Amino acid sequence: MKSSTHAAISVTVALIFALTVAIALIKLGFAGPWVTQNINLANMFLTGVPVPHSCCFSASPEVVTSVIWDERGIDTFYETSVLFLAIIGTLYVLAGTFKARPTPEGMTLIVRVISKLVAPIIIVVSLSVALHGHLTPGGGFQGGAIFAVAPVLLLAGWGSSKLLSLGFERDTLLSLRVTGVLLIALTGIGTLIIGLLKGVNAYVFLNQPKPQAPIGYLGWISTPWGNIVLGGTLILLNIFEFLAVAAGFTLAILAVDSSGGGKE
Amino acid sequence: MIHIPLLIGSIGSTAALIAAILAMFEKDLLKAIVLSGIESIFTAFLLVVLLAPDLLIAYVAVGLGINSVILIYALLRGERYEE
Amino acid sequence: MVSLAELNYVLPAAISIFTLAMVIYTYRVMKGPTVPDMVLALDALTVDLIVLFMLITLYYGTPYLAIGAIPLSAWVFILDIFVAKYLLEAKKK
Amino acid sequence: MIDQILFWFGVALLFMGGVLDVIASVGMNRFRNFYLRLHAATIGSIGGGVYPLVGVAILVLGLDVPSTFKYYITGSALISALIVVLTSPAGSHILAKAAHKSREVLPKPAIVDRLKEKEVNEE
Repeated sequence: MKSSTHAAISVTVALIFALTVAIALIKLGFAGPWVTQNINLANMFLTGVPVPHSCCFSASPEVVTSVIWDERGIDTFYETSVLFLAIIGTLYVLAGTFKARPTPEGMTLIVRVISKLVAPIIIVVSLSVALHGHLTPGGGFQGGAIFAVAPVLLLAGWGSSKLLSLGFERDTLLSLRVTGVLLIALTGIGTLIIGLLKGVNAYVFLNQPKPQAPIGYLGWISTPWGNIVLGGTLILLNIFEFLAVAAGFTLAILAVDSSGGGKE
Repeated sequence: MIHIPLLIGSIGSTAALIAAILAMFEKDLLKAIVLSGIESIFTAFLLVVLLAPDLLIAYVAVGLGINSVILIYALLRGERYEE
Repeated sequence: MVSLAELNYVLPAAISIFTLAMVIYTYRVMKGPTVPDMVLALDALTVDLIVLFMLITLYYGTPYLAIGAIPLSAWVFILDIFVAKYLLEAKKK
Repeated sequence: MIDQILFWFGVALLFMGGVLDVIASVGMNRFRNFYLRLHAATIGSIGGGVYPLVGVAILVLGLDVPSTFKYYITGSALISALIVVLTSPAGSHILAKAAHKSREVLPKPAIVDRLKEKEVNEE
């Protein structure tokens, strides 16, 4: 790198730093008066989601999850399909079947034991993130992304033979992935089919009954101790997305490991 | 009154910018992978400051985890030092 | 019960201490002459940032930011292991 | 009363961790060698990470906020502290081993290097 480019980059970085500090100091960002001026669409969702009988009620206190899986359900479904096709392409290019590599020599006993200890904790955390996706931030994709830590840890510490012996086979993972995507589509179409049979209005990815379309999934279960919030389709979609994403990340890492790394 | 998280966020985002520029000019590719990981961590910090925990979890998994792991596997096949 | 007003005295001081540590770590992370130096400093930096996450959670008063700390700490361990794996396996070729 | 004790105990842990973290970050810059910086990294991750996380977990329990919020933050902080206390020493260990074995970092001012002698003898 020449010294002139060095100086130019330094000046640019310093300018951007000064600009960001200035923005932080004079509170021009979201902390200023702009915070109350959301766009109309955002206002509609933010005020409408927790209110029953409104245009976009979804029986869930979490606005983000209800927006991405209820009002923007088709978008999210196509994003899941894009990831699905990417994994299929990776498998097609890289690996026919997964090779069972022996335990890598360099890894010591300490790393192996720690990876074995941490993996169950990570799996429990990922399950909680995915199953509470309609109550707290998180959801299917986030839970699946946290779940992927456990196979990668076991892969690094113990080699792919351990993972294959634990049941992370290629066909099992692929069928889990296909099942996840298929069940998401079926859950989305479910209301449409019921609406066609009953002869009333219905939409794809319809979660709760709307004024125009009186069909919906179970929002909560009433028990003597209080309501258990299910969020209609949200909990189902989160579970299926969790299956699909967790299996997909594991498949990608296993395919890259069995074809790429290591000595030939 | 100073908005403290936004101020720290400006420091973190500048560090992310510096890490990205250094990764661009780095000849040692393993170092470049680690530098891109640093960039991901500071961007994740910026996401916390901007109150987006959903994006944070997905971004950390993809930008810091899967990206680095797959690039290191790719680097095991190839040459470590660029011309 | 301790009221939230007590937190206003504690949090700015704690946040500034950890930010100072973050800046000093960042210098070593960028400079680090070798790769293990950088990854080691990255480890410590990440732990520092996790504490900052928790403090910012308390500052904003919304608990939901706290969950982001767990995947961050787990994925950084994986970066450690894979850099070590690269160093160990690339030597043999 | 118990809330006051919990809150100020948590604050004490938090500030102790902060001081240890600054010490570790200065040490990370002052030490000359990778193998010396391992000491600073240990202080930075255990002293500067686990103590403040446990401190935050305890501090929140005494605060005047709804109990679901409290337990959410406490659980997240304790689990991340558990993961850090398990993984950080293992990461430093495998990194040091890889750096020594691959000759990436040489222990420069070393009088005697038994590990290298052992490796040479085995080969």
